[in-house]
Amino acid sequence: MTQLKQIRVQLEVLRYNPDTDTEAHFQHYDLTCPEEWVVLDALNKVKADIDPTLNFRWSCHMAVCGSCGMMINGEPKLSCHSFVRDYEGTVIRVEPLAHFPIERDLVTAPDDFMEKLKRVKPYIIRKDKKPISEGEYKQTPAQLMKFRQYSMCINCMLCYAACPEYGLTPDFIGPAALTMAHRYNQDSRDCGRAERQEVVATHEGVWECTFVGACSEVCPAHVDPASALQQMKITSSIDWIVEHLIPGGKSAGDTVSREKAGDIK
Amino acid sequence: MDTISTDVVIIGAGGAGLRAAIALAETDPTLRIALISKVYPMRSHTCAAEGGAAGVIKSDDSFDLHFDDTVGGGDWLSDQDCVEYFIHEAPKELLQLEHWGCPWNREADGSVAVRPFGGMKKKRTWFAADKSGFHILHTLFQTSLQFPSIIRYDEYYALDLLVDDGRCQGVTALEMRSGELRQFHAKSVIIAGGGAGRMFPFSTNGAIKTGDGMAMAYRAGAPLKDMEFVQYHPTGLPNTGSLLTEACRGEGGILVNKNGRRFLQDYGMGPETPVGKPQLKTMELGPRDRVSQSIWHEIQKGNAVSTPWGECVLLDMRHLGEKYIDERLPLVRELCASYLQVDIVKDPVPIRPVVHYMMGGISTNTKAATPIPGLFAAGECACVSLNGANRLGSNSLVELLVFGRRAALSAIEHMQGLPAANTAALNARAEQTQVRIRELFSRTGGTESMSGLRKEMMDTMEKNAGIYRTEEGLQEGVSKIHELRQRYGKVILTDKSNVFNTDLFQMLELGSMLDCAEAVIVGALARKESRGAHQRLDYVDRDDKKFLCHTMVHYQGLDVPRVDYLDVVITKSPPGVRDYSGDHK
Amino acid sequence: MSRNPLVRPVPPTSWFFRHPRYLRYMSREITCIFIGAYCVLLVVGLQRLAAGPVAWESFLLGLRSADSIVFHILALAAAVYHAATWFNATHKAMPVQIGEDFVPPNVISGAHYVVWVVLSVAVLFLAGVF
Amino acid sequence: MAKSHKPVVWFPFAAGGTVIAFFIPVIVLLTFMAALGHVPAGLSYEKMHAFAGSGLGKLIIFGVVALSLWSSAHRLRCTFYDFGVRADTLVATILYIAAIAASLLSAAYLLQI
Ligand SMILES: Cc1cc2nc3c(=O)[nH]c(=O)nc-3n(C[C@H](O)[C@H](O)[C@H](O)COP(=O)(O)OP(=O)(O)OC[C@H]3O[C@@H](n4cnc5c(N)ncnc54)[C@H](O)[C@@H]3O)c2cc1C
Ligand code: SF4
Ligand code: F3S
Ligand code: FES
Repeated sequence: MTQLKQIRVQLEVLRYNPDTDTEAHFQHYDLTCPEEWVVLDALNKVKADIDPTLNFRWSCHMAVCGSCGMMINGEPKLSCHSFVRDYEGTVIRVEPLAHFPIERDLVTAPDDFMEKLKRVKPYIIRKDKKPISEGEYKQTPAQLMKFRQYSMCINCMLCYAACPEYGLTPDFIGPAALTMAHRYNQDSRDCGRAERQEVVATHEGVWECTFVGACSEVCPAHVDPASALQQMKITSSIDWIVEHLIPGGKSAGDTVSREKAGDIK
Repeated sequence: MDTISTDVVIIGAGGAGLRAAIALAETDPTLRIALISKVYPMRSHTCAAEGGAAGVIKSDDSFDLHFDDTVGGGDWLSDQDCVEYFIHEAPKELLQLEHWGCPWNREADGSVAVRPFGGMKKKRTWFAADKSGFHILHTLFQTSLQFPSIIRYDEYYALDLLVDDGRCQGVTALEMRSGELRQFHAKSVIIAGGGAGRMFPFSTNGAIKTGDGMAMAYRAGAPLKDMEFVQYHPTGLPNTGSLLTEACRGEGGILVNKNGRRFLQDYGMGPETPVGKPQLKTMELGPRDRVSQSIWHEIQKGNAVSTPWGECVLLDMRHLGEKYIDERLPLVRELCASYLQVDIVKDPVPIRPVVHYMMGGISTNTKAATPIPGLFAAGECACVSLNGANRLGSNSLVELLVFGRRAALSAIEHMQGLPAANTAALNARAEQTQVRIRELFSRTGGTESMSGLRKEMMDTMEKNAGIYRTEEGLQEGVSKIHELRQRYGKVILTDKSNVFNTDLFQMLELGSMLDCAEAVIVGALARKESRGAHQRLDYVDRDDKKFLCHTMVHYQGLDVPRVDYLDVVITKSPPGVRDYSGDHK
Repeated sequence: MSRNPLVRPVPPTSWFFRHPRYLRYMSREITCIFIGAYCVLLVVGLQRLAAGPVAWESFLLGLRSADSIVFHILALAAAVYHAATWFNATHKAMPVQIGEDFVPPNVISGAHYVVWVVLSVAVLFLAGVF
Repeated sequence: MAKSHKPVVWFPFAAGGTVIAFFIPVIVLLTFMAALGHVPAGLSYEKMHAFAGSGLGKLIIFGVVALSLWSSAHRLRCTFYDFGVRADTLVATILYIAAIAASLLSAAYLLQI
């Protein structure tokens, strides 16, 4: 049986305990582990064997639950998907996700994101509901592909930690939540775009985005929120023109959704 | 201690908990619903499910076939009235999810697509690429956001059920952020706390699957049923234990030993089928228990491949081609590439069986009711006796939906005409939890380390309650787990602060796991036969005379639990032979 | 309540030093300064053109200073950088789906580059450069 | 929360960005050549006057100049914000007015040609 190469890992972890601290400070941990480990494994080893008071969230260890987002050397990352071999020979600096309040150590408060997610109405809105007994709404593979990428968001909030506009203007609805609005807008089963525009087309909505693109660069699920936001800027602009410049013009939201409401047969 | 008065409390916001919450909110918008979860709903482990969810939808399929597959797959330990209810509800629930926006894969004509799955006679597994559970969970979570009556208590750690007057009337829970204890008073309580695979060292389960829900009900007096049936999934990544979905084989992947032989044909699942043309219910599409057991035998025979993580066999998907793999199994490709640095398009992946799913759980009936009035359970934490001795892949995700909803309806039925709660009595019970927590904080002088104890538990479970079991090993395991439960009382908390104290939660989780582990191992010792996932080297045959019954394990405090049995409900399918020879025998 | 979350404010005037990608973003954004200034130059040029041949010739002559050369180099770099970032991003704003598949990003941006070159050569040709 | 009127400023910004990308580099190249002393034939007074004298030419020149100005002004507004100048309304007003003024000037000059 071949043995795995062991490497030395030096972690510098931001610590903060609201019960005792007024400021955060870095703590150093030194350990040896197999080179195939991820940063999360190293943190777990610290917690089990060195310092049980270190706190962080995790669950799936397969980059799908979105719990374990952290700043690793200044980059928003899933710690279960950051390999220690990529940092060999350097100190790995681990901090809680930027732009969110630190509850304790690496644990942040995601309340703001959760509230914003809810505001964009991320669910199917229909004018007419057909009963289950009539079967599925038909949707072709092409129609599915139109939004599938945007449905892959694991709500890890790395994009919020990366987006400077969110950092500077915390009212910004932000990449993932807006992308979720887009995901439903693009779904052939949905008729709710006009409703979502009430949030999407506001100052705090897409218009706060200056297309930095950092969101898409850090997204571990390849959702590409930047693209969703740009597309929504275009549709929102067209809406505006129709509403304001075309006499008797209805917002595009209405027209589009009415078209979409027709089930393809 | 703050009290939150509500109508229904749901513990757990995974697939089962969310489905129950939505059913409650839809059925009666005036109900106040408290949804408690120790993680944000979308972090629940349902998100990790890859393969898909089974429901009869295509014209070549029938309810009878789904029934037969489930009952046979479960080695006749399923309650057949339950299976009957389940198979009929399954397509409705899956369609409901479709109406809520779940991005199921589609056929060219726009209807939902289905894929083959292990132990199923027909293609009936609905899927959303290889992220089915993820999409189900997020669809449910997002849909739940439109109901104002669902009040979420995210990151609340539920501790003890409040039982008074013989009825379950609430639960205590710690707000993890503040460390403050709250009590929830309710007319009905639904537990949807998920599985307990974390009591094993090598598992596909996320860190949160520590059996809290099971242990909570168990301590409150509800028996745990059929706990000895622990499913090993045949194809886990050998290092992290991450799951490579059964869809790998459903889509045509093959299992070979170090000599390149498709060894499943040597274990009653042959004859060999052509590569890349999987046939339902045979070879690679045999049931999980059989496939995992065959791998175990191959390893014993010395036909395995040595890897740094132990003996493995190979899963070969190269013949599927890059395009097909990217379309149907993108996550699998990604997982193998990043965690094992193997590209499945170019190389076979080493895999080994990994603990995956608990067939057992809180004993419930077809109405999702436990023996304690007012207490309902659904999802992996419950044992409604759908899965019997071995769950078929893709039945579980549907079970969450079907019985999550059922639990909600039963909870509403239960609420009618209830006498008023005795608040003082409930407060007194809640106070006991407070005392228990205070004691944990004030303990001194202990010498036990929590991570040490946890490791001993995991090693014991692997060594003595793994794929194959013996009297001797189980005896040893029973005494070891019993000893660990005593020692658990001496573990001291290192971290004494209030805010998000994960040291505390891990300690509580360890307590839950030890309780569940004892139920598993005691049940396994008592069941002197081999059936489904419970295989004994000293009792190799199924024994329908003595053991066509459910194991019921009852909590006895720090003593070894009491075991008794409950008959299996057989309506139309008497125990028969499990045939996975592809109709060749 | 023992909660006391720590908020680490974002430094409003120096945040872009935190990560190279922010510097990349800022350099894309400040291309507008040069392009804006260049547009002003164009307006001045129009004024000179309107003022007659002498004015126009002196305008052209006026361009021939070291400062102007440096400015042109900067403006050219800014304009080219802007063009590249713009073309590379169009597939995000306007993806093209054919059947199930999306046209790959590099095809979309590639098409833009081709059009760009063609247009530029055409303008150069019309301007009598060749 | 009211819907934003941002499209009024954003649409011309996006259009201008495209115009800048396609045309400004080559125009800069032309004046750069002039700056280096190799005035392209097309930049002679006659040629330029003829071009700017035609209706189409006027339209093209005005389109390029106005949209590019607008786009730059809008982007500069965001950049001010990114640099920490938080008086966004003031900045926006000044920049947009400047862009409009310059565009009007160029229109006026064009009409004189
Ligand atoms: C990797 C993997 C792949 C799978 N693939 C498939 C598949 O393809 N098809 C299929 O049918 N099945 C599959 N399964 C099985 C299926 O996914 C699970 O059985 C199912 O998701 C369990 O759902 P649940 O709602 O019961 O629990 P979970 O989703 O695990 O949720 C449990 C909930 O309970 C909460 N909770 C637990 N303890 C507490 C506490 N003390 N206090 C408060 N809240 C608590 C948690 O926060 C969580 O919200 C798979 C399982 C795994 C692990
Ligand atoms: S868009 Fe990407 S980065 Fe943002 S929350 Fe979703 S998965 Fe995470
Ligand atoms: S990083 Fe932020 S500014 Fe827009 S493109 Fe992404 S949301
Ligand atoms: S632990 Fe689930 S995403 Fe990292």
